[in-house]
Amino acid sequence: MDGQARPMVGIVIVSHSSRLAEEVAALVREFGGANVPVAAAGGTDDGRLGTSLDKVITAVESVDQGAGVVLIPDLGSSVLTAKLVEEPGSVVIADVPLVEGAIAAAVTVGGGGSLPDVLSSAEEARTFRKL
Amino acid sequence: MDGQARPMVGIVIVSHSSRLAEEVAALVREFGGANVPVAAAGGTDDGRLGTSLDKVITAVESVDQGAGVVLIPDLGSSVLTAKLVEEPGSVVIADVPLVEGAIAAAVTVGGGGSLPDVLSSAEEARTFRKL
Amino acid sequence: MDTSFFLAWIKEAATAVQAERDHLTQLDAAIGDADHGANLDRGFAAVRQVLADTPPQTPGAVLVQAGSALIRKVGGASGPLYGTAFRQMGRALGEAPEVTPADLVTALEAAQEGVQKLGGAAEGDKTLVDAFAPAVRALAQAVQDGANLEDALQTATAAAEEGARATVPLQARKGRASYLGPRSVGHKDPGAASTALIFAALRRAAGPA
Amino acid sequence: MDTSFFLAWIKEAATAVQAERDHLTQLDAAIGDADHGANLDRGFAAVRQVLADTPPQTPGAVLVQAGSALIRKVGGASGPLYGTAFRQMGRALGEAPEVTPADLVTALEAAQEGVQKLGGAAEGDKTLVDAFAPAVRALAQAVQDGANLEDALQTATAAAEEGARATVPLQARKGRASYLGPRSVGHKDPGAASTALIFAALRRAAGPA
Ligand SMILES: Nc1ncnc2c1ncn2[C@@H]1O[C@H](COP(=O)(O)OP(=O)(O)O)[C@@H](O)[C@H]1O
Ligand SMILES: Nc1ncnc2c1ncn2[C@@H]1O[C@H](COP(=O)(O)OP(=O)(O)O)[C@@H](O)[C@H]1O
Ligand SMILES: [Mg+2]
Ligand SMILES: [Mg+2]
Ligand SMILES: [Mg+2]
Ligand SMILES: [Mg+2]
Repeated sequence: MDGQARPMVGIVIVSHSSRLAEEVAALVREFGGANVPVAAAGGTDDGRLGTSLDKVITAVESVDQGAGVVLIPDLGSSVLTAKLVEEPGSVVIADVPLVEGAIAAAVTVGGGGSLPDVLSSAEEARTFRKL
Repeated sequence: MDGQARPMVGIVIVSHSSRLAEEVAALVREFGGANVPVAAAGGTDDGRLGTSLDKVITAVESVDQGAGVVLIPDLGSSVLTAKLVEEPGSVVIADVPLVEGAIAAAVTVGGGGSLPDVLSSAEEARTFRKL
Repeated sequence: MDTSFFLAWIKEAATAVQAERDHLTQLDAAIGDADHGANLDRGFAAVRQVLADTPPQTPGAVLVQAGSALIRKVGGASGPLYGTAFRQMGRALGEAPEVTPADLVTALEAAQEGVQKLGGAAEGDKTLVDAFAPAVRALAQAVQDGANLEDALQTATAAAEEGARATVPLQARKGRASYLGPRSVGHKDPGAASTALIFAALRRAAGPA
Repeated sequence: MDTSFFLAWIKEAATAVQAERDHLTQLDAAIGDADHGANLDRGFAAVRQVLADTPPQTPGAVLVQAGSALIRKVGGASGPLYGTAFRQMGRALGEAPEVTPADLVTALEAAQEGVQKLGGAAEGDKTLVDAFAPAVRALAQAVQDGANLEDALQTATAAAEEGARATVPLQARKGRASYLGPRSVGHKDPGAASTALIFAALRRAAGPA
């Protein structure tokens, strides 16, 4: 600790539904802590179900502290739009279950994990059993 | 077709967050069609994050058409409360990713699938790749 | 032990949970979602309300009613778990108006089994089972050794407290804290702490130390 | 083909999409979310707005600007896909003020490659690729065989339409419709249908039949 906060990996939740994105982002804050940089990019610019490239870009910028950003999309246009903003090594899609992957990513970000750490813990959410 | 609608499998989304449950239920309607019996059981009776046994029971009753009900919980108390209302062969938990499992279940219910069909398609959501 | 003994236990437990509410919530803030104290306090308040509204006539009925209220009103994972514990105890006691120490052991063993079946946790998973299981074991041993009720319950309480302390270095494998992985190490499990309170309340219900 | 040819294409495409809006939406209602017509209509309206606001000076610029507007304004999966198609075409044409039929083929091949790289769909997956790919192949062949532009584009359009029709018996393996599994069989893919409209618009931009 040198008084300077270490940059954290950012999380962007991309959903075709604005409210779903918001709720999952809230969950990320719940599990990762209030400091975890997370943003929701849900719905179109004009409030319909779908995806907005501009919302995704704005969300990425808002959570990018220099340690990389993980994009967690739900499906369809969320995935394709996320692919358009991918930058290998710094802005990366996690192909994981939306809610469970976001929780796992949140915890790892909150624990100071690197971008590869965050991606691999999100991947593990795929095999986590609830029962 | 004999004019009598065939009973459909019900879907109950159990989340510790009331809004998350509602949003996922909306997604179920989107993918399964307006006829798919789905109910959200999210949050506690008094509106906090958590689970309400009564909400889950009410939700199950509201979607039970006689063809069985699948419970899709998010985590923790949602899972434990869902277990309390399980009835082997008729009210069954799907241990699947919340959003992706619910979508897969919805589609299978909408297609007239049986309870085992719905459970196995929800399970398959675990391995579905988005990229 | 008669119906009023079990009513006294519930009252002691409710009082202890209320007094330790903030402490339990702090423990849960470290590795959970900071609601365990509030959850249990709300749950035990509901239990007392139910028991006042429809006074039960047997020890078993006290425990079944208490368990049902906990399941309905806690809202967190500890609700179904403690609720199942009390209900299983109550069921094990049946209609009997009087409970022997051996009956109590049997009932607590049934409770533990119910909790583990529902939650899937084994000892060492950093859950309330880590306090519950050693307490039940210590009680069974003390009763078998012919200790009087107060002493047997004192031993059980000490075992629960020791079990709760021993969760500190563990990594959680069940419940919300398990999502934290290695970050759950170094903190006492809130559910194990509340289990120790509930055994201490049972000890007090048996009379002054 | 010059800048005004490509502006005419966009205008024809926008008009066709607007006219077929409800039909495209109906197709999407059967195996998707009933928004494809509205999505593309909104997208092409935005394209026309952008082209009017900042008139491009080259064919490549027309297509890059159109693609960017589609990506931003469509909102559905077809936005990034068609947007990428137009942008890749535009990039392939570079700064050239005049485009030969062979250049057009090269640009459309680049577009197809971009769409397939982004969406991961192969022919037979019941997507717009099932209309796009045969159209590009037919155009390439016709141009190579020395057909005039009108005839070559007529051939490409026929291939796109045939490709779209041929999606009916297919099961979707990409996009929203793929979630329906076998239930996606028996319906024409909406994206394949809109691709056929866009090739028909290209044909019309080359002059009357
Ligand atoms: N599967 C489980 N098995 C046993 N105990 C569990 C389990 N899940 C959670 N617990 C216990 O519940 C406690 C948390 O209770 P509480 O905070 O009230 O619920 P929540 O975690 O839903 O907020 C944990 O400290 C742990 O002791
Ligand atoms: N991965 C993909 N690759 C190629 N085409 C796709 C893909 N996903 C979707 N499409 C096309 O997009 C069309 C649907 O577009 P649209 O309805 O506008 O988007 P959405 O499905 O997001 O609502 C489909 O009919 C299909 O042709
Ligand atoms: Mg808690
Ligand atoms: Mg809680
Ligand atoms: Mg659509
Ligand atoms: Mg859509």
